[in-house]
Parts: sequence; C-alpha cells; structure tokens
Amino acid sequence: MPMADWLRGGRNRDKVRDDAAQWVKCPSCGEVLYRPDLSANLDVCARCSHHFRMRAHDRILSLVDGDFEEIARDILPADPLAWTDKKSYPQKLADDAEKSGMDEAVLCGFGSIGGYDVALGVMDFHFRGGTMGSVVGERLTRLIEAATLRRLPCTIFTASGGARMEEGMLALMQMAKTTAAVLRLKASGEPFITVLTDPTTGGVSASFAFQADVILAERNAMIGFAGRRVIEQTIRQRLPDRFQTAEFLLERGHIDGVVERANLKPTLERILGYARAGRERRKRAELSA
Amino acid sequence: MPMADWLRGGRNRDKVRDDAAQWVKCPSCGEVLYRPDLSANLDVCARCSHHFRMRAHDRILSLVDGDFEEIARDILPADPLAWTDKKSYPQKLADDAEKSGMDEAVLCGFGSIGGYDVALGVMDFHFRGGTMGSVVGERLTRLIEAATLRRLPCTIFTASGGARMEEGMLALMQMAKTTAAVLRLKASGEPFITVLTDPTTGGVSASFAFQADVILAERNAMIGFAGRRVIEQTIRQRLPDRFQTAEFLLERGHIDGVVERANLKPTLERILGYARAGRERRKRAELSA
Amino acid sequence: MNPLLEREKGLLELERRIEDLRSASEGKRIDMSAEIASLESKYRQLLAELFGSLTPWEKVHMARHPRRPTALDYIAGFDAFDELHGDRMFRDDPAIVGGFARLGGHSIVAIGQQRGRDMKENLARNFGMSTPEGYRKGERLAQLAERFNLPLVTFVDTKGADPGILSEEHAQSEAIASSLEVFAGLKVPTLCVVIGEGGSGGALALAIADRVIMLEHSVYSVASPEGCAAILWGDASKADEAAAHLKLTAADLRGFGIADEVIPEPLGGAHRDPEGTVTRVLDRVGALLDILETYSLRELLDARYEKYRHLGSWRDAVAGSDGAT
Amino acid sequence: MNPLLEREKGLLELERRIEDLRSASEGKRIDMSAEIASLESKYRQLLAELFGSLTPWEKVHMARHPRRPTALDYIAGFDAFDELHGDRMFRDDPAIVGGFARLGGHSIVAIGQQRGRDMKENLARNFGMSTPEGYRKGERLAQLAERFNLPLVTFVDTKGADPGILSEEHAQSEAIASSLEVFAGLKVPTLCVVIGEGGSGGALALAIADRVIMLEHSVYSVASPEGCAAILWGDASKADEAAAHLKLTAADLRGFGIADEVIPEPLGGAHRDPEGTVTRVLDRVGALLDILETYSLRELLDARYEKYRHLGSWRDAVAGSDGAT
Ligand SMILES: [Zn+2]
Ligand SMILES: [Zn+2]
Repeated sequence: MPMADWLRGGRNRDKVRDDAAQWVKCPSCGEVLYRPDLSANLDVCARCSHHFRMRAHDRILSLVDGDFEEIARDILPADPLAWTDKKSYPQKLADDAEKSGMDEAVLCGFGSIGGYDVALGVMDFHFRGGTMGSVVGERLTRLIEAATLRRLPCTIFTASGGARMEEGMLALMQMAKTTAAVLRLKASGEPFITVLTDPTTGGVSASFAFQADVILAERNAMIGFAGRRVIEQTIRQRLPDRFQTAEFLLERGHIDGVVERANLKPTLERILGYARAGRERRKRAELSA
Repeated sequence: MPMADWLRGGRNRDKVRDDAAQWVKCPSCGEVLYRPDLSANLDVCARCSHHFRMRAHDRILSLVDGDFEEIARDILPADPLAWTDKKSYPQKLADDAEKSGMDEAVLCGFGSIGGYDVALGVMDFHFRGGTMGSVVGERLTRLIEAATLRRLPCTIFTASGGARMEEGMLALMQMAKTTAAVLRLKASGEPFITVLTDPTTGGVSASFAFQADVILAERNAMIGFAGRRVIEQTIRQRLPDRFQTAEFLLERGHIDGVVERANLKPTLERILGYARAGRERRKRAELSA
Repeated sequence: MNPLLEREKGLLELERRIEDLRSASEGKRIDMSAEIASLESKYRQLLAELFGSLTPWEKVHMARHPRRPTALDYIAGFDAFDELHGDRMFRDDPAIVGGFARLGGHSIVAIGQQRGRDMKENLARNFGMSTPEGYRKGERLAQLAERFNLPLVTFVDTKGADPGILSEEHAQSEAIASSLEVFAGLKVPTLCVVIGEGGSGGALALAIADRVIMLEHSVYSVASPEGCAAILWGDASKADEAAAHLKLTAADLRGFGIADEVIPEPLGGAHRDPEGTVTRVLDRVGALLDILETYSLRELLDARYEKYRHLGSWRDAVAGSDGAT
Repeated sequence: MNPLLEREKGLLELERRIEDLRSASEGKRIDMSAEIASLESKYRQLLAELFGSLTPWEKVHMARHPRRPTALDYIAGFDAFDELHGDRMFRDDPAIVGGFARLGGHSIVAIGQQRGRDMKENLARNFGMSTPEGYRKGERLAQLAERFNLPLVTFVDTKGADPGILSEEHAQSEAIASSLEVFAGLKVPTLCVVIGEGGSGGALALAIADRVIMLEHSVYSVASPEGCAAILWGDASKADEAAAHLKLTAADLRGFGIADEVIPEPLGGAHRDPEGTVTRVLDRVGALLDILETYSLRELLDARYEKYRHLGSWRDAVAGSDGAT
C-alpha cells in the first residue's frame, strides 16, 4: 500500500485527535506539552524524556523508510463467545476503534528500515489495552509466516495487557499459534527481534515477546508476566517502583538492552545490518556448496 | 576379555589388599567392619549405610551381567611435562598403581547390565584421586566414540578431584576432548547417563559429568566445581556439612536423583530399558519410512 | 473453603448410614436389604439433584475439589514410574513432577502439575503454581523425551503460574515462552490431559500437544474466573459471572477444537471413584498413544502446526467469511 | 600488589625525566637531544634487563598487570560494537561482556571476560571471575552468533570461574559443562584470543575454538599457580615453583598445539603500547577470520573435532608408540 494512502488512515485518526486538547500534561514531570511538538519528538517529553505510549501508525512512520505494505488488514474481530457484560464485546471494539483510529491492537506489514527489508508488527495499547485476541494472533502469525516465506527478519513491537478476556480460550491459544509460527521462522534461519514497549505483560510477554533472538525494551517500560496489582495483592505489600521496569529486567538479565526511543531506529538498523551480514554468509556458503 | 581373566586382574589387586588389615572402621558411625562382609554389601556400611568409595573393578563386577570387554587398556600415562616435585610424576603413577591395582583412574569397556548392552566407563578415586589426565580423557573419548559407532547408550561413573596438575594444560584439554565426543554421541541419538560418586569436582564435574541426559548421584557424594576448602578460604567461614552433597544438589535442581548403591543397578536397568524402548521406536520409524 | 464440600455433607451422612446398616446386617445376620436399598435410592437421587447439572462456576469448584485425583494419582496408575528432578540450575520445583514411565506397551516421559492433597502438601507445592524453575524443569524433561525418543504425556492442573516476586525476578515470562517453543516443536508424539484446573498461560506451558483430552469436570480458561472478574470489573467476587462468560468447561473446549475429546466422570465428580477415573483416563491415554504411533514424525509435526494454526475466530472483511473455528 | 609494578618504578622515573627534558628543550629551544638520547638508551637497556626474559611466574604477573589491556579495550577497537546483556533468566553478569561487532568486512559476535581496570571495576566485575549466569550469558551469545550465522570471537582473561557459594548453588559445573558443549558444536567459525590469564575450566568455557591465539605474555593454565601449589603442596606461597612446572606460557601452549599462534607484545608488555597491541591483535583476528571463511561448515566442524580429539599425551603399551601431541 502506498504510504500516502496509508497515511490517510493515519490522518483520519488524527482528526479524531484534533477534537481533543492540543495540550497534554507529562505524567512524569508535569510539563504541559504542545501535542504537535510532542509528536515531532517521537512522543517523548522534551523536559524529562518520559516515553508516552506510542500509536502504531506513528511508530511505523517513525521507523520505515518509505512505503509500508500492510498485510492482514482485512482480518477483523468476531465475537466467538457472544460476550456481554456492561457492554457487548462488539460495542467495546467499536468504541475503541472510534477512540484509537485502529481496528485492532496490531498493525502488520512489510517495509524497510534504513534500507533493510523487514517484516514489522506493531501492537497498540490504545486498542483494548493491546490485548491479544484472535485477530492479533492471526495477523501476527500471517506476518511471521510471510517473513519465513520471503526470508526476511521479523521485528515485533509489543504493547499488551495480556490475553483478551472476551475471546476466552481462543485468545489464550494465540500464544500457541504465534509460538508455532516463530518456531518455523527460526528454523528457516531468519532472525526474530522484539522491542518491548510499555506495558508488555501476560500472554504476550509469555509468548513471542520473550521468544526473540534479540529482545530490546524501551526505557522505563513495564514488563512482566503477572500484573503489578496481582502480585501486590498476593504478597500484601507495595512493590518498589523499579520492579518490572525495563531497567530492572536488564539488571536481572532478562533482556538484551534498554533503548531510548530516539535511538531505536539506528539500533534496529545496526541489528538488521548484522542480520544481513549473516544472510550473506549463508548465501555465499550455499553458492560454494 | 573373558570375565575370568579380567577378574584375575582384580585378584592381583586383592592380594595387595590382603596384606592390609581385614578390618575397616566406618568413618561415619565408627563401626568396625569385616572387609569381606563390607565387599559383599557393595562397600556400604551395614550399620549406617555410609557409602565407601568403590573401586572401579568392584563397581563393574557389581553391575555387569557377564563378560566385560575392556577397551583402551593399553593407553597408559606418559610424562609430557617431565614433572617432578617431591616425587617424579612417573613415580607417583607407579606408587598409585601399586597401591590401587589400577594403571589409571578409569576403566572403560562394554558389557551388559540386566540384559541391556552399554558402554561403561568407571572412574576410580584410588588412582591419583581420580584426576583426569590424558589417559582418562583418551580412554573415555574412545569409549564414547565406540558407543556412537556401535549405537549404544553410554554410562559413566565419575569420581574425580578434577584435572591432573602434573599434565598441565593437556589435562585441561581432556574436558574439551570428551565434550566433543559427547556431542557426537548425542547427535547420534544415543542416551548418555552419568552417575556421580564421591567426590566429583573440577574438570570432571564441569565437563561430561554434567553433560549427561540423566544425571544420578550416589547418596551423600560430594559434588561441586570448586573444592570445599577453596570456597571456605574465599569466604573465610566454614560451610554447612550438607553443602555440595548429592542431596543438596537434588534440592537445588542440579541432578535427576540420588540413589542408594543397592538400588543403582536396578535403577540403571530401568533407565536403559527406557532407552531401548526409544531406540525401538526409532527403528520402527526407520523401517516404515 | 470449596462450596462443594458443604453440599457433599448430606451425601456423606447418607453414605455413613448405608455403611452402618451394612455392617449391622452383616454382623447380626439381620436382613436390612430393603432399608439399604431405600437409602441407596435416596443417595442416587440426591447425587443427581446436587450434581446432575453443574454451572460453569460449580465446575470450577469441582476442578479444584480437594479430594479430586491429582497428577501423582494418575502417575501412580502407571505400570512404572522413575521420577527425575530439577531444572539443572536452581531448584527442583515441587509444583512440577515428572520422569520416565511405562503404560502398557508404551515407555514414555510423564510430566504433571502437582497441587497438594492437603494443606501441608499445598504449601510445599505452592498450590500447584509453578515458578520459572518448574517450567524449566518441565521443558528439560520434555527435551529428555525427545533425546530418548519417547512420547510425552502431561497432566495439567494449576490455577496458573506463580505470581510472586521471585518468579518475576527469575523471568516467568521467558520460562513459559520457552516452554511453549519446546512443546510446539517437540519431535515425539505428545499428549496432554487436563485433569483439574487449566489456568491460563501457566497451564498452556505444558499443554501444547498432538492430543489434548479433558476430564468432564475439568476447566481450562484464559484467566481464573476471579482474575477475569478483577480485571474486567474490579471485583473478584463476581467470579461466578465471569466463569459463565469465559466458556471454560470441557464441553466448551471440545466445541472450540482445543480439546480433542472429553472423558466422562462419575456422577458427583472424579473423586467419587478415583481408581476408576484413573483407570479410565490411563486406558484412553494408552489407546491414543497407540493411535499417535501410527503417524510419522513429519505427519505429527505438520498436524500439530495446523491444529494450532487454525485456532481463533475472526471476520475476513474482504472474503466476507468467518475465520477458522 | 603485582610485583611488576615495583619493578616498573625505575622505568617510570626515567620516562618522567625524558619527558621533562623534552618539554624543557621544546619550550626553551635549547638542544638537549644528546641528553635525551642518552636517557632513552638507558631506558631501553633497563627495559631489556627487566623484561628481556621473563620467568613463567613473572609472565603470570604480566598477564595480571593492572594496566594490561582488557577485553573491553580490544572491543573498543572494533569498528562497531552493540552490547547485549543477560542470561535471559537471572542476571547480567558483568564479568562477561558481549554483543554484535564489526571488524573490517566481518560482522561477528564478540564475547569477552572482563576484569576491572581499577579496584572499583574489579569489585563490580568480580575480578573477571564469572558466575554460572555469566557462562550462561556467554553460551546464549554464542548461540546467537549461530542464529545470526556470524563468526564468534572470544577474549579470554580470567583467574578462573567464581568459587563462591552462590555459584555452586547455581550449578557452576553445569554452566561450564554446557558452555563447552555449545562451543564445541557451534555452527559458525570461532576464534579465541587469550589476552591475559586463562585460568582453568573457567577460561576453557569460552576457549574451544577453530583458532586459539595467545598474546606473548598471556598465560593459560590447568589451575592458577597458587591453586596448584595449594593442591599439591598445601602451600600457595610456592606459586612461583608451580608456575614453572605448569608449562603455562604462550610458547608452551603453542608447543602443545593448544594455541595456534602467538602474537608478540612490546618489550615490557602489552600495556607499554596498548593501542598498538590492540591493533595488532585485531588485525590478526581479521586475517584469521578471512582464512576461516574459506572453509565450509563441515570442514570447520571436522577440523575442530580433530584438533581437540588429538590433544593429550600417552603411551600405547601395545603399539609401543607415544600418543598424539
Ligand atoms: Zn516530562
Ligand atoms: Zn557406618
């Protein structure tokens, strides 16, 4: 899909945002920021470097060189459990679509980053808290399978509150489905890279997020299996602020690195560069065999 | 080699022992034990179940059904570093050979245990503290390679104070050599089983001992990387008695099980039974393919 | 306390009276058979009343019943079992048990999630909630099955993965993620039996398999009903409502194609006839292993991929059709 | 304190005087070249006297010299380095550093054992002695090299594996044993540089490689001389004697066929010309990678096996001949 058309999707979403205030207060330092400035700074507070949760469209625009070939965009949520509590599940989906400009919690497709072709999936916390239901699982699985077929490295940005309750066990099974696809990608020799953004928990952290060859995290992102509140209820005491932050996980050896958003694109480019070097070694070996 | 001839080697050694006292005091409970009774009880104290360190010949006799086809017995120690301190290295070797009835710290060969053919290596602490030099490494490597070739599971009983100082770096390299052989055994699909006996430390614990698919240990055996004294010197305090015992390692998840010597043969037979079942599955798959 | 225990009190009282009459009639050679028959009929009637149809939330309690057979009860039914321990690094998590086993003509590796059968064992086994070390132990034993070329059978019974500080510090996410990878790619036939509660990712870590079977009153859920109610409505006491929403019964799971079959339980639950239940389950496990052994490894792995590949439910906006399942 | 520091005092004094004369002659435009030349000649003479021939024990001190270039100094010489962290489970051991790197036309994964360059860093990095988490980190990065299909370069510099209680509790033996397995079978070209002290199994864990090169004054030993003296003679103070016995110099190792080549150091040791040493080492690493890249994977793995297969020295009682090496 040409970037211009694709941007229009973004602009529609921007219109939604136009109605909201053009000023936003930094939850970390209290600074009042002008939204266009904040966007230009990759949604990072200019004063304290607080990383706001980024929208999937903005993330992709901040990374890819030119066009982004979106895939699986026609895969849309159903209502397998006919779920209704305060609202029906379809209503919740419609409301979130209205608010977020997304039709599900992930965007998947192909693009190039610094000249390196890559399969790219980006989750968005603004749609249903980034929860993984059938559509997230299916889109990501199609992405990973296509990366395997096209022999491209795959990069996924995670942001998720876990599995989506309203799809019950079908949501949980997306962990198994994506895992199976990751396994085939790895068997094909293509590298798998994840970038964990705030927050990454539950069924997403306990599946593809931590199955990658290289796992990066954005500074101060909250990452864990159990939610903070669940643990606090279990142990009946408050957890230290640093618990489950990206920096905490780095010390504990869980992840490869913590990256400032401004450094993310160049960091990914370098890693994709190493991946390409490895691929070229393989090609040379295949040629001489 | 027919068992009768092989036993004679054992008997020569027994003659050496005949000169020694026929009574031995249990270091654990203080009971004075009649040596033939002790031998008949697999060198286990009848009163407190203390496991005496077993000689390699006795171990093999306690395990194999009939004949034991010893291999690599002609591989004998050299003196690559021309080592001499209080004694020359060749003199140390000769003295230990005299005392122990062994010509090196391991016996390797093929036999069957409860009807299951197996490659069997047994280390003996009575020769140079079971230290691994070139001969231990070479004999074990030949055993593991032969197991790979004959498609048999391989079982090694470890007992070692670590690498043999008097062979310097050539001793250390036996860790690499045996590792490479273990890797090929595993690639061939044959199971590798170790039984750690008292003591198993240093270069042996940090190589093939802990590379096995199934790792058993004899009760109360001392097992670790660093020696107890080294650690005590480092931390300047006494370690608890249980530290580095087989039971301690079991709790810590390092080993699959702790076995009483009397149960060792039946336990090994059952594990070899599972191995045979797996091999038969493979054969059936190969046939139907 | 499990509310089913309260409900079972009348039954237990009847059981006692029948037993008393029996021994009285035996000892004194007085014929009480009419009275006994009458009580037995009452008992059956009560049983049907109490347990004839269970709500999802009642099924959750059945799955958690303190006298329900646990993994080790099934393992005790094998013809042989040789337990193996540890993750090779840090700990032997008692919430996961496993080892070599024999079942009829099959040599296998078995792994089970083990909760306690009393409070003491529950504390020792952390109520069946695994730490990362437990999942790493399970992963290691699964890989051992591959090394020995033996089929793998798992018994799933957990509220979920341990949600403690240490488990987070030891990378619970990584442990489960890695276990999923190993199970998805394991080069031997795999079979999973959900015997009690299948709680979320903590259950799934041992539940990717060529065949998944569930006991009639076992449940398997994306989150515990309490957790789901807390997440969605900030009120864990609405767990009964959540249980109804979540579609977590064996019949539901069979409908989704997640469970391949359901094994019936005695009226009133597996614990009314533990031996019979264990036998029935293990017989079926043996029969399914027979079937799995007729496939080549390639066929197994392809089928395993396809099975999980198609789980989910979505609309295809262009095709206008609904997605799989 | 390292005894070489004492010995270097005279040299430092001369260096200072030469430097003083130089700046004096520059500033005041007075010709002091004769005096400078005389001092320089004295300096060279002293250098040769002090370091022209080193005993094995002196080489051990040279390998441990606090100003000797460390792994991170070599890594800083790469054209690019992207550090990666952690064992994915418990800890990011700072005694092991590693990541992606570029060296000329080669993209690689580099792993180094990092001791401190001062007391503070030494404490932070546990004097370069790895815990099991460090070896597991190294093993993971080695496997990452295989995943990315990139050659692996390691820098070895450790007194040995950490001998602490926690390391034993976290299965130090298993960590090293497992690392050996991974390095022995790694499906990419591997190259190891012993830059300082190669201490026992703790060094070997990162040192199984297609090519092993040693710096002239680096040492590589089955045990530290202190440890060896303590084990054999119950007296760690006889370390100098043990060092002489152990045959631990680069030249010895070259003789055994364990080191494939030795890279010369400046007179007085690598720290007299750190930049030059780093450049020389990395140039050679690049050249060896060029050579390794001409082999097929099969050839590499076979050669790696054969190399380690033949290390050792024994008599064959029947053949009457001596064993390999
Ligand atoms: Zn701010
Ligand atoms: Zn005794």
